[in-house]
Amino acid sequence: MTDIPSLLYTDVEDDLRATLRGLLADRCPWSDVLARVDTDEPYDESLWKSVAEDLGLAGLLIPESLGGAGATAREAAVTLEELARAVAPIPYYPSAILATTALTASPASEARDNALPALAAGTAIATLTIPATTAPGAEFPASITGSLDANGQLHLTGAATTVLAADRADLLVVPVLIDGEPHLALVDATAPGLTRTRATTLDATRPVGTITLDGVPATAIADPTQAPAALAHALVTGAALLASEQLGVAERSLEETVTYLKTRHQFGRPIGSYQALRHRAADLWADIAAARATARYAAAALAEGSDDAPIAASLAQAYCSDVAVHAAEECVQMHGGIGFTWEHPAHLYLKRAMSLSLLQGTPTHHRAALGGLVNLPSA
Amino acid sequence: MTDIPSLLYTDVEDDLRATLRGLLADRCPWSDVLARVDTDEPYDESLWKSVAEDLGLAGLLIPESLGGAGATAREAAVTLEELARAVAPIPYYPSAILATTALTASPASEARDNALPALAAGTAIATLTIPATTAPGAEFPASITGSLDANGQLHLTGAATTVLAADRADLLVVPVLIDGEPHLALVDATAPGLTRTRATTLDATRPVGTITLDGVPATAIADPTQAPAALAHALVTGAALLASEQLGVAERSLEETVTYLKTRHQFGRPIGSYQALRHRAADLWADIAAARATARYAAAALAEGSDDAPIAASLAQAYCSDVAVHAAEECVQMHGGIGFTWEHPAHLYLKRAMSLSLLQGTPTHHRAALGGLVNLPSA
Amino acid sequence: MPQNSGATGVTAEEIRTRVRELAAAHDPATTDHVEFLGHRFDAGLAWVHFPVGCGGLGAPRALQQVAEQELAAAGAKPANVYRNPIGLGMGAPTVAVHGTEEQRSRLLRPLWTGEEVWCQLFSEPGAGSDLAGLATRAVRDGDDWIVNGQKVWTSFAHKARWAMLLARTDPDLPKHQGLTYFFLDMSLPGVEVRPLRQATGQAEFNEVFLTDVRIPDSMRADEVGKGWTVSNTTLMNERVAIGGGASPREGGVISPVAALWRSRPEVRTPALHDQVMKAWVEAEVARLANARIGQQLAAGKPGPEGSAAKISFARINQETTRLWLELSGEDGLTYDDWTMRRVDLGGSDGGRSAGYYYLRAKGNSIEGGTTEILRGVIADRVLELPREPRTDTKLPWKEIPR
Amino acid sequence: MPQNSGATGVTAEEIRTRVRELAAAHDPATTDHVEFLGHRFDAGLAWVHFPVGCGGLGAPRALQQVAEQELAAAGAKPANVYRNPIGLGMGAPTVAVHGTEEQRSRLLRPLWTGEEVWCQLFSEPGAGSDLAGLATRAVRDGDDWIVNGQKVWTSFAHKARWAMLLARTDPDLPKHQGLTYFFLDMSLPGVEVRPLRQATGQAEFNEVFLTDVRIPDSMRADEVGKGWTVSNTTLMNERVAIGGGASPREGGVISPVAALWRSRPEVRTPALHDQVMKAWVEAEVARLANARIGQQLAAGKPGPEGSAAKISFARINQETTRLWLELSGEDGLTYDDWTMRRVDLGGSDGGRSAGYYYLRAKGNSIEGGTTEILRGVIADRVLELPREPRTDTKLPWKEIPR
Repeated sequence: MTDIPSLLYTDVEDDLRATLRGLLADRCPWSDVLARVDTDEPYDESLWKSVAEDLGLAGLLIPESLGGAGATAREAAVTLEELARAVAPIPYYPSAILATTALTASPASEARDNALPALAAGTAIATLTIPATTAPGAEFPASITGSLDANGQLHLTGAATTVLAADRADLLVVPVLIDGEPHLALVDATAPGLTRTRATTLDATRPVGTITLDGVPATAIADPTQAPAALAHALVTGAALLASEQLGVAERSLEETVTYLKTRHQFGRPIGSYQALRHRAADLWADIAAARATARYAAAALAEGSDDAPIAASLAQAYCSDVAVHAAEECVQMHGGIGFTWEHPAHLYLKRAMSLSLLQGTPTHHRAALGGLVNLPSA
Repeated sequence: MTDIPSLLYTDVEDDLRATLRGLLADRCPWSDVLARVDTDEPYDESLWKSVAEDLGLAGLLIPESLGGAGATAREAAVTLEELARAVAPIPYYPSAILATTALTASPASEARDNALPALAAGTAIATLTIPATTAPGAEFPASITGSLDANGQLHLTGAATTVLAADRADLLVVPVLIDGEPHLALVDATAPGLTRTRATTLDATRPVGTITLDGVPATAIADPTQAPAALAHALVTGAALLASEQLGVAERSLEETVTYLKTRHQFGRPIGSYQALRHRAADLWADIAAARATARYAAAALAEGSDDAPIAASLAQAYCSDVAVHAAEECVQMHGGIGFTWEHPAHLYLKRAMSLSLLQGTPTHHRAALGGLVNLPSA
Repeated sequence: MPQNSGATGVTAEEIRTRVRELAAAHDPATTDHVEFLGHRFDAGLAWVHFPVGCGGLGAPRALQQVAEQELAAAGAKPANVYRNPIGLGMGAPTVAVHGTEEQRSRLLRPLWTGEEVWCQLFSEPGAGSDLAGLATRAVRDGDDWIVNGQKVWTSFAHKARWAMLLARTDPDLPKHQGLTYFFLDMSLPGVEVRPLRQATGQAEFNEVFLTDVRIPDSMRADEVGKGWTVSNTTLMNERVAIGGGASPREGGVISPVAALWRSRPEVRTPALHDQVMKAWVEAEVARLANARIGQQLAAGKPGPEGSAAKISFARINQETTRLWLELSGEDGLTYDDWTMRRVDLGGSDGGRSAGYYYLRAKGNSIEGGTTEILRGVIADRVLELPREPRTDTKLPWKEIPR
Repeated sequence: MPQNSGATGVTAEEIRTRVRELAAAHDPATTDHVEFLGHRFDAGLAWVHFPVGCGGLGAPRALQQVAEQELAAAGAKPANVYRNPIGLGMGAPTVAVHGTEEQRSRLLRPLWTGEEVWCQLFSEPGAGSDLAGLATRAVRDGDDWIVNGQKVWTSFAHKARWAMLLARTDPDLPKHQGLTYFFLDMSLPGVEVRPLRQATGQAEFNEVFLTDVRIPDSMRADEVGKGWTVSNTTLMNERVAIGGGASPREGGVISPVAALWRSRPEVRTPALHDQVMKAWVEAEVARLANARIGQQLAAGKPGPEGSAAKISFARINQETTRLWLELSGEDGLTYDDWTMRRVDLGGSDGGRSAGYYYLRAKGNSIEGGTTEILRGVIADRVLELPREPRTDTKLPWKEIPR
């Protein structure tokens, strides 16, 4: 434990950030994000194309041999920071993180090795059919079961609720019980028997929905010796990297706040000269500095394949979740009335931060889980 | 629940407060309290005489027929507020509250009816031989057992730790198991076989100690049909009324703080003109206003014999404990360096507040207990 | 209202007699509600402490309660507060104290009956906490004032016939001295009302744009330059009596949280239990604190705890709705509806998803005085702490940095 | 230190050679430690980046590490930081930068060897956060300065031969301009040191009373009126490198709490588990944050996170020791010993009761810059928020309200 990996950003990561931030500043201003909420098109397909295809970021976690960039969780973390700063309405997290890591952790197979290059290229979007609130360490889901027909073809039946990008995914990575045993299966979302709905979500930039399967043909890609570990890996990776989204939202919230504190005048002086607000902004900055170290550690632990990754992931979620929500809440409050209006971006950050805190386990959940991981048993 | 008793102070209570506050201002300045810490005489016997004998406050909860004032928990609460404000080093709480209510809840008997007038007059000081951390609802203590000798004389053997005023009490009200059945017994502290020690305490104005009994003669005053209820009554009363001590400490801490904020100058102006400190002081005031209502409700519920008393007591402890500690902590912090010195009273309030939060159940404990009382079951 | 000191000697018995006469002349059971309220106004039973002719009898304020009880006993419905809360709560006392005879007779009766709804045009985008810094200009032009500016956070503006308007008439004076107060007919040309959408998706408030609006000088309240004083009468009446009565235990936002906890054992975890209990304790403590404020008011000893109550109301709503979302699990990710629609303040908003209440609670620490301003009020008025240095009170308004 | 820019071209190899020569001439295994340190000073290996003759070689600062490693390899014990932390940490760089030739040759060698301990006389009862407002007066009298005043929060004063003294030499100038800095011989008549007892019962600090103390002008550091500048050199070197290295997991005050939780199952409750885990998370997050600060420093990119680290250090110590008390149950009511005794800052205070650590932690948010001041530092220097209006920087010091 005394050997802490680098928690700084490498030059490569800084470059990646600069490129992506430039793209998002140009193509994803918050006003566009907001306008989309009142439409029936939650995703910015054109932005997805730029991020995934043009910048090649959808394949960060995919090996070069399968068309990806062969990068690590560190670069993916930087990508998520930036996407979250912009509240970008693209399904990067479900596809390029959750589904991708479930696939890369599954053994090589024709189905998998056809899917991953498409994901890397961004020409297909995938998701993992589990409730978005599923935390690392959860029991293997039992809501979908599979059976073989006379031809040996696998068919899946069941449903999963609050699946991220349920309405958009082209490919589904499905945890499924076959004869009571855990497997992962790959499903083409256009297959017969598959229906999906989109829920209205608190964070309108990140829809969830229900996937219902009624004898849908599927291909098994991980068997009982592989599936639980692959799913667990995806969940740990997801939780660890969400911390970088939380970091990004928190940073952006504070930046907006500080800018406003410098310009807004009341009682003849800028409100940022009032000590109570100065102190609250300073505390937020300190919290965010700590969140950055924690999120970086989670990413670094994944990148290194460290045994500490589950601890790092739960630690990051236990800490960064609350920092993001607090920063976004303070952003609303320190803006006063304007921060509570639809026409100001503060509510976008608030909804993203609050929604993030519920994904892949709440802070309360992760603290309890950490107890088991660090030998501090519950009562 | 819609009928809330008066949470205001009556004229009688205001008069009581004024009299006692005057006495304490005169006879119990904090500098005297502090000086006593370095001596081997933790109690101010002369102050006890004035409070108990001259003002007659030791008998507030004792019926007039037994020499007391026949007052209610409301007046006792005001007394505790004032004693706590002054961090008065007298064993009022263990004797006039804990032991007294255990006795008044026991049936009339020669032993009890001899003891209560002495307690009312302040000529004897009593305590309840339980650990000071015992919360309402705790199991009946099993650390002391009793047996009858050939003459039918009861003898007690065992020990109780962290008993309030263990070193000072003249009379002990002892929860004891006789043949495995719960009783209360009365013990003369000078009886043979009784030894006691005084611990050094975080709150030096409120010593605790260990009472060890080795075949000490005793008189049973409550049998198994009476003893558990009498002990429970004493513990609920104690917890409910400690909230008024907490209120008193919190008020005093804030008053000292506000005075300092008005006079201390840094950077050319009084530090109370700095918004961050103004806001923190305002929050403390708001918390204390709420604590006052809560402490008053607990006292009123006791005074009325309301079924809601256990809820009111746990509610008051769950809330007022933290308010007192927070107010005392802020008193230290807002005083800066001087507040951390021995020669400033802030540490006296801090030690009283912190110690109070451990007595008769911590806030964490009381919240859990409340869950059971208001049908919000634990997981 | 110096004229309502009760010196006229109206007694409770006289009030009761008048109510009986009113009810005899106009049967509450069969008379149209608005029409009945008009008769009630004419009988001096609208606000018994208002002067005669203004819907009152110049009676002691305490007798209003007698009138209400007696009218209720006679089967009469009270005035519809939900229809015109700002008019009844703040407009009426302002007109009564600062209005001319002509203004009183024109404005008070239809305000009372609800035929004319009122709104308040005080806050501006640049003047929120710092109300006295407002920029809406009123320039004298013959018998009129020409008004230009933008107001915000205006509830009921889209339904209102009248507004309480605070505008700057002299930018060369210090900020508090250059303000004048008007009763603005919202149907005048140049008044434009737009809904102001909130983080919740809906609009409880409006923005009001004033472009060359001509207000006759006869609709000026009190003297030119006395606007700050008049607005204080309005704002003093704004305080909703949070602590007015004893709400039931679990009466607030803790209610759905407790219900969820009781009905869905599967959401329970040990750590969440402590959080639920913390929220329960906060709610119950606030209830007792509010009850105590009510008892103080009833005892004629109003305390400054109202500001504290509003701070804790906001905090509790915010913390408890957040916990509600966490307890909601998957449901916490969803929202019922983002569609923009107008909702009246005080109108029912029951049955929405937890996320709605979480978002709406964020407004509680901003609307009607931010938590920061209220802390300052406590620091100033209760703790009497030294004020922060101020640089804006003596300068001409136009020279204040903004 | 402009003269230490490394321009002299001293190389790591030369450092190693000098260490070998030093060790050959004075065997570290057999030479008295103080004597060896003296030889080390004379060899320019005390602070290699100091000028020649001042214990240094005018080498690049980074080579100090080489010297330390090589000396350790040769079996030499390093300087005893615990004996003279203020001298080594703050006194030496101040003397080196601002001292005269005479002062350097008189002061640096015994400071280095630990024969002369140093303390710092800056803070006063009336000047804590506002150090530049201090009132201790130094009045010129011939070749001497006569000093009167009271200093506080002085660690090591009772052991110190020398003090860094900041005093006011011109009360008619604005506060920052009327200060002058002296090296004070603590053995002079009129210097009285009294222990300052703390809430814990013990005394880590002192009060120092200065009564007509005559300091020769030759012990003035830098020019008259430049005291504020000199004191900034001292204070810049005060920052203890909190984030200097990676501490082990559970390395701080969480350690006894975690140990108690593991060893005493009977204290565990579900709600306390969440509190313990919160404390554990805070501790581990702070550890990572400190590690990141250290990595930034190592990469030559020092960040402003040090202030944040100190704020969180204090908060974590305070919250965790409070939890420790709660977990301690009956033991939490007791205390080990109130007896007044002196304890050196940095000396061991292990094995005390939980209550001691709870009380001691209260000082963490006050000593070495209060949490409030550090928040202001972040607001000013990192967030670049507008400053609060100040009224005290341009007035003559004597006219500032206090």
